[in-house]
Amino acid sequence: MSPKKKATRELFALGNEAVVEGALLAGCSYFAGYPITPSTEIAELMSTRLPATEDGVFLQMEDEIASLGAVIGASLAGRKAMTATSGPGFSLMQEHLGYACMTEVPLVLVNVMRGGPSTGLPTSPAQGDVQQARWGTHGDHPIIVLSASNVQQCLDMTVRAFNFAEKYRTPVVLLLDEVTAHTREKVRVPSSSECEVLSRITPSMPPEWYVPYEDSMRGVPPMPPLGSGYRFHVTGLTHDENGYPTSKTDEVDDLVKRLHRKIDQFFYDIQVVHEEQCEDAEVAVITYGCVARSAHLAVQQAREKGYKVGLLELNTLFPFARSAVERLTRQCRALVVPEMNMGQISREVKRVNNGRAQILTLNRVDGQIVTPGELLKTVIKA
Amino acid sequence: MKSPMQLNRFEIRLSGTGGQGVLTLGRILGHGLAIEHGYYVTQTQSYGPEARGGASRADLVVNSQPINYPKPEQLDFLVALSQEACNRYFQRLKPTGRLFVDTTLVTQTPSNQFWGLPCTEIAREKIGLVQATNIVALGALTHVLPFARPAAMKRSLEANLPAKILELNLKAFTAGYNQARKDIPDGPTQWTFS
Amino acid sequence: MSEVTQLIHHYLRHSKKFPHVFCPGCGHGIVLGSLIRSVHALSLSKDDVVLVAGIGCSGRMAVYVDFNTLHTTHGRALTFATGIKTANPKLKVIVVMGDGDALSIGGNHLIHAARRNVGITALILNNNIYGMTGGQSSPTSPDGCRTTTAPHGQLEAPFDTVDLLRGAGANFVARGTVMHAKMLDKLITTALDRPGFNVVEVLTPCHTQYGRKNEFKTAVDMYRDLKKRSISLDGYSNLSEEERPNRVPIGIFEQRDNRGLEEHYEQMRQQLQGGQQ
Amino acid sequence: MPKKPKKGNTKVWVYPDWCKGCGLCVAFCPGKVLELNEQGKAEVVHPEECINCGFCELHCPDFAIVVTPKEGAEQETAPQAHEGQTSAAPDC
Repeated sequence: MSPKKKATRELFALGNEAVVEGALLAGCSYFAGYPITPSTEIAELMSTRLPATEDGVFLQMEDEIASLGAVIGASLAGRKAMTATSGPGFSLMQEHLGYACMTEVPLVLVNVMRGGPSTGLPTSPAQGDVQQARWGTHGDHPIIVLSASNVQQCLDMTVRAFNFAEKYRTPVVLLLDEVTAHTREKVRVPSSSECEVLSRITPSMPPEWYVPYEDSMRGVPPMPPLGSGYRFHVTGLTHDENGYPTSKTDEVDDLVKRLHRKIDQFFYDIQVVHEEQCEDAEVAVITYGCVARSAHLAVQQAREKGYKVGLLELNTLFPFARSAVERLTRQCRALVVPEMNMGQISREVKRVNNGRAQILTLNRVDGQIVTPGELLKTVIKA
Repeated sequence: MKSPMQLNRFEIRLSGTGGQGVLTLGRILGHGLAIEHGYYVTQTQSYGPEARGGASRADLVVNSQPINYPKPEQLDFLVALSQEACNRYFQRLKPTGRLFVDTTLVTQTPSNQFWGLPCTEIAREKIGLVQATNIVALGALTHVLPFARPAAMKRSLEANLPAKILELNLKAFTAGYNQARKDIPDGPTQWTFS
Repeated sequence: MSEVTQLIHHYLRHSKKFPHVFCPGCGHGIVLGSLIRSVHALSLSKDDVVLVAGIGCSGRMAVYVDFNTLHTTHGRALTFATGIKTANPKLKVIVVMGDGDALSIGGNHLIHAARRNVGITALILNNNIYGMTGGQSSPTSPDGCRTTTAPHGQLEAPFDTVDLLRGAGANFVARGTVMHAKMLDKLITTALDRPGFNVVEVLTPCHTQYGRKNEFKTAVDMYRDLKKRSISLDGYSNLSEEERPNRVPIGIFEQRDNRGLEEHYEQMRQQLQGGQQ
Repeated sequence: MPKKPKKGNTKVWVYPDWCKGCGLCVAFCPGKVLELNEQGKAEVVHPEECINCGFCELHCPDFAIVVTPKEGAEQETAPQAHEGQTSAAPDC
């Protein structure tokens, strides 16, 4: 069942709509979700598009917990599956996000961040869920968290999110914000031939030789779809390589460490960062999401005024870009971290910085995007 | 045919009350400028309960270069289809910015420097459908914006509207465009671009 | 009878430790046997059966049987099952839940799975208590019974699982007990062989947690009590109002033939694609 | 009325390793074929009384009981002494 070859198209689309285009391009054929502002357009567009495809399924579930449960079920049945939500729904999904980490089920979860805590500001942007995406579900687990700052990136990063999910058998969280999700821009939808799409590796051995959670160099076991003759047990309990619950210390240790290793050892593959004018920078702005757009303008304006300012845009938030940031901490006098929270990525920057450079934060939590003007002032001060 | 113009952050706010089709207008104008003209465009809008009932707005930033900050900072062009919207957003206009109003509904303009067209009336009288006000306005905007081409905007209408209401809307577009050409003949030349 | 146990052995995972983890006299083993016999009676392939379990004693059932098995989160088994069934309608998806699982934490999922009529067979193993966590009250603990969180007696009324599910729109609603294994076989076999959402509530005593706190000396006493209380639907309808309290009707309460969600969905897809041609 | 069940045509086996000694088979066997032994496990003490009703095998929660026909014996299954049918009152 090869995807139909389609020519490159240009759309004038919302960030949320670009997510759908990206997902379909990446081979997503299953969406289960629950309406919540400001992510709802993703579900709405999926409900139009998926039933019109060869095998696409859209379900509106009774809540966000059920949505992610259905997505996990569908992924186990062999589908590339996703859901989309916003803050309150993301909180509800943490239970199953942990289950997906533990059972190594590939899926993509888009969280369009809005003001919080609690129901907060439903129609305003924020970046308050960054650390929740990393640590929201209980237990010690690795996870991949991506972000996007414009509509084209919404498409590109959704494709990447699926690719990482499939390649590493892990849930991937794509963090957007209300501004990025609700900005309409020109977006180029590449043809399927010019877009790399990865799929999970299925077992090549006979079923009786298949060890569902066997370790390997990559640390990512092959994954058969349910019903294909490879019968095995899936559990959220710590399990042995056969998938059966265990509390034996060595088996538990092996499992938890492999889960970390399979992400850690591919750190450089997972890193997506963009540097701009960093070669001679004395001050660098480290940014992500919609704030990155303001930052691009502020850096441009600072350069015009003669300040040596660079920019590091993070598209991968976790695993955190420690290598790129560390280099800047050695090179720059100061790092500026503007965010729409009280300091969630600056916390990571400070950890990597280890006291070398001066770290300046610029935090807005009033539901408004950090403006280029206020950021420029901070950059000039640094 | 107008030749493509170089633009540096041209900021447009389309405003009115809920139900006037301001968001649709924003989408069609944005699509036209982005896809059919090839500009960089970001279009944002008000969401939530605010977008029903009361004031409604859609913002566009148009640029020949990639756009960083997606929201308008200082408006080059304010389109107000209601008195309330005109009052609320007029202060955001640049000193060199232009105001366009629907004179059927906006009777008190804060400045005597404005362009006006009775869009609602045209929609009601000539098209027979008050819901076509937004497309009448689109026709007028296509005339007064020196970088907008009518053929491209018509293609945008085709791309964004269902077939069964397309013909009516093309008629509304043409009505708005022709009336603007008649009433505001020097509109396109009055701009000062930064 | 001779082949019954051999048959069951054919479906068990022999890499797992037996006897299984359930307490002596726990009815969950009887349900497992009944489920296996039903799958066999319908000649379903092990590869095509997906058994999804929740959390609690019933959740441990999945690990023992050689199907595609999932041990999911508390109360959410139906959500995973919904995903599996709608992603691959060819699979025979069976969900095993406890009463706390299905009716308390998973109550929302249960009524919506019934409303949605998704093609799943759900077994609700009702032992009136939270067994695994140590005997706390469940939504089916009878009024007045003792539990570790109702030491002075349960004050709340229990759910009637059957009424709840009939109201929610399930295609097939039945109640059986582990004291009546043959009837249970029949109920589960019927449920497995029907379209849409089919539920069998199974009354299964928990002596370890419920019985000991409520003056049942042995597991056998609980089975005797279950036998005494159970009555066929016809028998129940013939009872007078005064005779009814403390009697539990068992049998088939609802039988509709509505198509499952996944079939509806496929029909919509065909219509959409037909319209495009 | 069901005809009188034949006795003595079957063998009853208990796997002691799997028996947890719950006593269900002992309590409900219509022929009193089984008893709990000193180790607390079910043991066949009166095999000749077995009427092949199958209750013990179907209701053993641990799959520890097998009832097989004796070689050459007439294969017959007696009506379940304790089995409720949908149509009949199960508390008979």
